[in-house]
Amino acid sequence: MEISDAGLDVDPDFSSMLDRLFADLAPRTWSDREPTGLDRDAWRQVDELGVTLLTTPEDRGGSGARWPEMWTLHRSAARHGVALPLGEHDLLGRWLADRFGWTTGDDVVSVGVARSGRAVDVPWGADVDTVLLVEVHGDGAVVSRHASADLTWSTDGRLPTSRRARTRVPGIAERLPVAPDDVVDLRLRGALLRSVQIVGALERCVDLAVEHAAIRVQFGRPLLAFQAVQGMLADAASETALARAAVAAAIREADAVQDLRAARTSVAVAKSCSSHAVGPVTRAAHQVLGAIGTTREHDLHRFSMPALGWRGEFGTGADWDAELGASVDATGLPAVWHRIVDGLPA
Amino acid sequence: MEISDAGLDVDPDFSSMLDRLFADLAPRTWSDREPTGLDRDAWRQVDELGVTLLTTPEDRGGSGARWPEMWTLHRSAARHGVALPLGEHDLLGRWLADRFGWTTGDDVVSVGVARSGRAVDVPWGADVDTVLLVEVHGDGAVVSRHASADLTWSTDGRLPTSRRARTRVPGIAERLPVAPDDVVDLRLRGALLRSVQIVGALERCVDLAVEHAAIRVQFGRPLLAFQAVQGMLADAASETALARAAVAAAIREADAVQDLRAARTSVAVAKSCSSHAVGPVTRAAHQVLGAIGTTREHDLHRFSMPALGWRGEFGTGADWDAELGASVDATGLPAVWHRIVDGLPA
Amino acid sequence: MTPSAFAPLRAEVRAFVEEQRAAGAFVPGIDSWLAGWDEEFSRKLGERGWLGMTIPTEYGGHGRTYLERFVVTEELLCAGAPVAAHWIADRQIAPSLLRFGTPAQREEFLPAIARGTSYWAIGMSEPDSGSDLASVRTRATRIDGGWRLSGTKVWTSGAHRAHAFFVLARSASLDPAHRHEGLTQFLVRLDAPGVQVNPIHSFDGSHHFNEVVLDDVEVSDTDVLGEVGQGWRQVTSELKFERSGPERFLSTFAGLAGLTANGLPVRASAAGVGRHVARLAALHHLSYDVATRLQANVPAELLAAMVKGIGTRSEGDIAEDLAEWVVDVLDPEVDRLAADGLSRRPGFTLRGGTNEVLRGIVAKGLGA
Amino acid sequence: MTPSAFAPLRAEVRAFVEEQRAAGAFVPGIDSWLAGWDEEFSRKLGERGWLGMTIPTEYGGHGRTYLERFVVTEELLCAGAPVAAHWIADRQIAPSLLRFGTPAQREEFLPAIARGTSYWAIGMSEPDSGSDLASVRTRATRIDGGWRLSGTKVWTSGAHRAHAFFVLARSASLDPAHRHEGLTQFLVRLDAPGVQVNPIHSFDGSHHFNEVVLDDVEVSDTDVLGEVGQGWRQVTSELKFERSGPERFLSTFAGLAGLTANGLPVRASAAGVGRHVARLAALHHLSYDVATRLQANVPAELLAAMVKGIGTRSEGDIAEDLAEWVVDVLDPEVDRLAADGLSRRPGFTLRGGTNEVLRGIVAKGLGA
Repeated sequence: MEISDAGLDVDPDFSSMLDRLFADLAPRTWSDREPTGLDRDAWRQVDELGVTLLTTPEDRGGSGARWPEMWTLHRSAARHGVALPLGEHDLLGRWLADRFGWTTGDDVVSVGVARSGRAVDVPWGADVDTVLLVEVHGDGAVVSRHASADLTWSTDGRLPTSRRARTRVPGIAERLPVAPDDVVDLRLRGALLRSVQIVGALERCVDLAVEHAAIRVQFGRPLLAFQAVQGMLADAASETALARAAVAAAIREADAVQDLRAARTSVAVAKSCSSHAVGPVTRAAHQVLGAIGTTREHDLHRFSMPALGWRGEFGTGADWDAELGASVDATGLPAVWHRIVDGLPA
Repeated sequence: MEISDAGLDVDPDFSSMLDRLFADLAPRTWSDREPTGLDRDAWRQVDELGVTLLTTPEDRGGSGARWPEMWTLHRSAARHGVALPLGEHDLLGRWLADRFGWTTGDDVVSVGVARSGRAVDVPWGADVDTVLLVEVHGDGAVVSRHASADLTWSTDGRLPTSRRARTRVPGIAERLPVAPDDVVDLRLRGALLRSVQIVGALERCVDLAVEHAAIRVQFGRPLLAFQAVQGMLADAASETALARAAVAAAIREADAVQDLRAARTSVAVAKSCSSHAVGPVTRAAHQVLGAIGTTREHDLHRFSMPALGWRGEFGTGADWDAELGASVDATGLPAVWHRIVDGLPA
Repeated sequence: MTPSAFAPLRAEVRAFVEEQRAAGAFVPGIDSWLAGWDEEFSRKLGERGWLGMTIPTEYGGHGRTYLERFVVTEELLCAGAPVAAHWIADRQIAPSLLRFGTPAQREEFLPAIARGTSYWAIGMSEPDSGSDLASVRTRATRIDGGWRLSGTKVWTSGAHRAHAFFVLARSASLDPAHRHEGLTQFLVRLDAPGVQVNPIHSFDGSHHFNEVVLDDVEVSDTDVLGEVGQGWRQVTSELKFERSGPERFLSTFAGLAGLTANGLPVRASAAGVGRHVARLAALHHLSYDVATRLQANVPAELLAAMVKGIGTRSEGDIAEDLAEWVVDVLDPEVDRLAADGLSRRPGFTLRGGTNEVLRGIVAKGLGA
Repeated sequence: MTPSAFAPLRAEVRAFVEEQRAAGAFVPGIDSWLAGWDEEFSRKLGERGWLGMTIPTEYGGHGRTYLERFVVTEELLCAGAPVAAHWIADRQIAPSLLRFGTPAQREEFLPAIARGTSYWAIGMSEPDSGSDLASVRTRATRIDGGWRLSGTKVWTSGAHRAHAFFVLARSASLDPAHRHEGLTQFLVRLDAPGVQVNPIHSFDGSHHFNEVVLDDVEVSDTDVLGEVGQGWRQVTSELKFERSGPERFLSTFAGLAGLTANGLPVRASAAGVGRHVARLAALHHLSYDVATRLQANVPAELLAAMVKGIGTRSEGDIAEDLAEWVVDVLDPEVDRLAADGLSRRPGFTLRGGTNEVLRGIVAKGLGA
C-alpha cells in the first residue's frame, strides 16, 4: 500500500539498512528465551551499528540522531517484532541517567515510574542491567538507581510477549529529586516511543492479515474476495494510516521544537490515536487470520500483543483524550485546534 | 423474523387490533400538520378504544391495564410511527395529576421536568391542553399546573418529527411539593416508556431496511446479496433484539412488583440498552436505504428521528450506565447481577 | 416459568461455588469453560446433579429443563469456575446422543456424562477448512462390520485429555454440486489404535487445542452416530445448542467481578462499567429467551446466532476495557484475569462459527 | 513545505471569518459546504483570492498550491461558514476543466468560478443507480453539430440554484461486458430548454437535492467535456479531488465548537471531547498528506478513500455525541447545531461514494 513518512525527511539508506537487519534479527530475539531474557548477542549486533543509543548526544557516547531517525528505528523494530529494550535504553534510561550525570557504562538501562509507595511495572526490568525507579509524589518526584539483579521481580499476570516485570522500590535506596519538567518529559518521551512502536506493530498486523487473506481460500474463493473480509481489512488499514499520520505529525513537531513539552498537544494526539487504533486493528487482524493466528507458531501475536501492551503505557488513549478535553475546557476548541493545524509549538 | 414477547402474556387480539388501527391511523398524524399540531380526530379515535388512558386506574376513568399491555400499546404505536402523546398523557400526565387529585377532564396532558429556574423541554408541550411542570431543586421538587395556551413556547433547534417545545415556568405559578418517590417514579415511568417506544421504532427501521435490501438491485444483485449489507442488517437486527429482550424483562419485572422503584435496576438496563441501540440501528438502516432514506417522502425518518430523540429523554444510555456502575461500586458486581438474573425486585 | 422461580436453584449453586472457592478448590478464571479443566470439580458437580440435567433419568440424568441447565451453567460461568472437562460432553454430546444415538450408545455414555466422568471433544474443523465445514476431507471407508477413518482434525479442544470425540467424515465420494451430502458422524475413542493427538499451543503458552490425526482408525458400525450420510444435518442441528448459551457472553465476567471487587478502580468510569453490566444483562435475557424456545421446541436459530454474534463481541469488549482499567491496580490476580482476557479474546469471535458466518445466518433469517 | 509555513495564511482567513461572523454576515452551521448557500459570501471569498486558488492566473485564478487551498477551505469549514454556493465549482469543476476542458471552456467558466459568481452541480447519480454509477441510462444522441440528451439525474445538490452542471451520459449503446465504455461528460446549462429541476426535500425540510430531468436537451459539440467515450475515466479521476478534503471530517466541527464555547457542558466528559479532537487532528494530518500528494502528482487514491471512509464516520460520531451532550444545555443555537447534525448525519457516509464502496476500494488497494 501507499505508505508514507508523511513529509518526514529520513535517509532511505538508514531505513532500509534497519529493515534488513531487523528482518534477520527479530526471530532470534523471540527464540526459546521466553518468558524472560535479553538476547545479548542480538543486542551487541545492534549496538555495533550505533543505534542502541541513537538519540543520545554524541558527547554522551550516542549517535546524536533526531526524532525522525527515532521514528524510523522504532517503527522498523516494532514492524519486525524485535524484542529488545532499544527505546527503554536510549530514550528513557540513558536520557534520565544523563540528567543526573550517572554513567552506566555498557549496562542496558530501563526506567519504571511508580506512584509513591506502590509496586512498579518496569519494561524489561528483570532483563536489563540497571534500573532507574522514579517515584511520583503529590508534589514532586524522586529517582533511585539499582542493579536489576538487586531487585526482586515478579512476572505474574503479564501479557504474552511482554517483558514487563514488577518490583518495589527498596526502602533504603538513595533518592534524588527529579525536576518537574523532567517528569513531564519522561512521560512524553515514553508516550511518543510507544506511539511509534504501535504504528510499526499495527502496520505488520495489517500486512499479515492482507497476506493471509490473499492466499487463503475458503468456499472456493480467496478470503480477500469476501466483502466482510474486505471491510475488516479496510478499517484496519485506515485506522493504522490515521495513527501513522498522527504520530508522524508529532515527530515532525518534536523535531521542530526545543523541548518535547512544547509539542505536548501533538504527542497527546499521537498517543490517543495510536492507542485507540490498537483494539480495532488487532481485533480485525486476528479475526481475518482465524484460529491459526491464536497459535504460538504464527507470528501475529508478536505484533498484536506488544501493541496491546504498549497502548496502556505512558497514558492510555483515554488519559490523553482527557488531557486534550481539559485543554478544550480551559482555552476553547479553536485555540487547541489552531495549535494542531498550525504545526507550531504551544 | 422470529419476534417474541419474551414470555410476556399479552392478549394477541389486543395486539392485532392495535396494529390494524395504527397502520391506518399513523400517516394521518403526520400529514401536513408539522411542525406542530395534535391531530384531534386521530386522538378521539384512539380514545374511543379506551387506550389513551390505558394504564390509568378504572376509578380514575382509565382502562386499568398493566405493564404488558402498556408494552404492547407503545411498541405498536412507535412501530407504526403514530405521532400522538399517548404515553405522555396516560403514563406521565394523568398519573402525576392523579397524585394531586387534579381533574383534567378531557384535556390532553403532558409533563416537563426542569432543573430549578431553567427552561424546560416538554414533549408535545405546545400541542396538548394541560401541562404539568416539575421543578427539581437540590433537595426536593415542586409541580405546577398550566394551560398550555398560557405558556410561551419555542421550538427552535429541535429534531425533525419532534413535538418537543420549550418553555419557562411562570414566576407566579402555584407550586405544590412533589414527594421524592414520585419524582423517581416519574423518571422511571418516562424511561420505561421511551425504552418501549425505541424498541418499536427500531423494529420498524430494521424492517424498512430489510424490505429495501430485498427489493433494491445494485450491480445486478439485490442489496441483500452483498455481505456488507448483510452485516449491517444483522448487526441492526441483533441490537434491536437485544434491546427488546432488555425492555421486555423490565416490563415483566415491573408487572411483578408493587412500585416501579423496586424494578429500578431492570429499568436502568432497559433504557441503557435501548438508548445505546439507537445509534447503530438508525445508522445502519439509513446506510442501507441510501439517499432515498434522507428524503421527506420516505418514511424511515418517521422512526429513526423519534428514536434518536427518545434516547436522550429521561436519562441517556450513559446516565443509566452510570447508575448501574455506581451500584456495582457500592454493592459489588455479584449483588447487582443477582438482582438482574434472579428476576426479583431489589 | 418466570425467572424468579429459579432463584432457589441459583442460590444453591452460588453457595456451592462460593464454598469451593473459599476452600481453594479453584481460582476464578477467564474463559473457564475452555481453559478450566478440573475433573475433580466436574465430578463434584455430577454428584450434585448439575451435569446431564436434561438427560432423562433412565440414562442416569436428571430429567430437568433446559432452563434449569441454563441457570446452573450461568452461575458456574459467572464464578469463573473450572467447567471445561465436562463442558462439551454436557452441552453437545449428550443432546446429540439423545437425538441421534442408539440405545446402546446412550447407555454407554450418558450416565458417565451425568456423573462428570466422561469427557469429550468435537472433530469438525480440518486444516485449511476455516468456516467452510463442508470442506471435510477425512475419509470413512466401508470395511466389514464398520468403517476405517483417515484424515486430520484440528482445533480439537481438549482432545489430549478427553475420552472420545465426534468425527465428521466423508463416507461417500464428494459431489461438488451437493457438498453437504455423503457426510457421516462417528464416535471415536481417543485411545483407539491409529489416533494420534498432537498439541497446538496457543500463543499464551496454554494448551487447549490439538491436531488429531486419524490413520486408518477402525470403528465398528455401532459407533456410527445417527444415520450414514446425514452428518451435515446432524451437525447443523447440534450448533443451535452451541450458539446461544451463557458461555457466549460470560467468558470474561470473572474478570469484571475481580476488577470491581473492592469498588471501581480509578480508571474505570461508572458509566463504562455500567455499560457492560447492562449489555450482559440484556444478553442474559436474550439467551434465556432462546433456552425457553429450545425447551418448547420452537425455532431459535436466528436469535441463537444473534446471541453468539453480539455476545462474543461484548465479552471481548470487556476484556479490552479490563486491560485499560487494570493499569495501576497492581493486583496480580486481577492482572492475570485481564491478561488472560486479552490473550484469549481473538478466540471468542471465531469458535462456534465466526462472527462473519453468523451475520450471514442472521441476514438470511431476516430476508426469509 | 511544513504546515507551519501556512500559519500566516490561516491567520488571515481566520480574521476575515471572525469579522464576518461578528458582523452577522453568517451564523455557523453544520455541513455548511452543502447547506450554507450564500452567494454574497462566495463573492467576498472570490475578492480575497480564496476561490479558484489552484487555477492558473491566465484563467483568472491565483496559481497557488493545493496545500494553500487546503488551508483556506479547512479554516472556512471549521468556522461553519456558508461555502456551498461555490463549493462544487471550486472543488471539482475547476480541476476538471483544467484537466479535460477546451481553452474556450476554461476561458468561459474559470474566471467566474474564481470570482465566486459561477455555481455548479454534478449530474452523476440516476434513479435506482445507487453506488453503481456505471448504470447510467441518460442517453446522448448524436445530432448535427452536437448532441441531444435525455434522461434523469437525481441527488443533484444545488441544481435549483446553480448555473450549470456536468452530465455523465451514455453516448454509445451499452455493451454489458464493458459497462464503463461509451460514456461521455457534457456541460449543460441549467436554464437550457428541456431542463427541468424538481426539488427533492430532505426530511428535515431543507432543500439541497434535486431531480434534474433532461428532455431532449441540445448541447453543442463545444459543450462536450474531454473526449467522447472517456466519461468514466474522467469521472473516476475527478473523485480523488472529492474524497480526501477537509469537508470529509469537519462537517460537524462548528457544532463541537459551539457546544464547548463556554467550557465543557456537564454531560460531556473531557475524554469524550478529547477523543474527537484527537481523531479530527489525525484526519487533518492524513488529509493534508493527501493534498501534498495531489500537489506532487503522486498516487493518493487509497489514502483519499481512507480519509473519506473514516472521516465521514468521525464527523457523524461527533453529531451523535453532540445530541447526547446538548441535553440540558438549553441554548437554541447549540441545539440547532446538534439537531442539524443528527438530521444530516445519514448523508455523510453516503455522498461521494458510500462507505461500503470505499472499503472495497481500500481493500483492493491493499491487495494489489
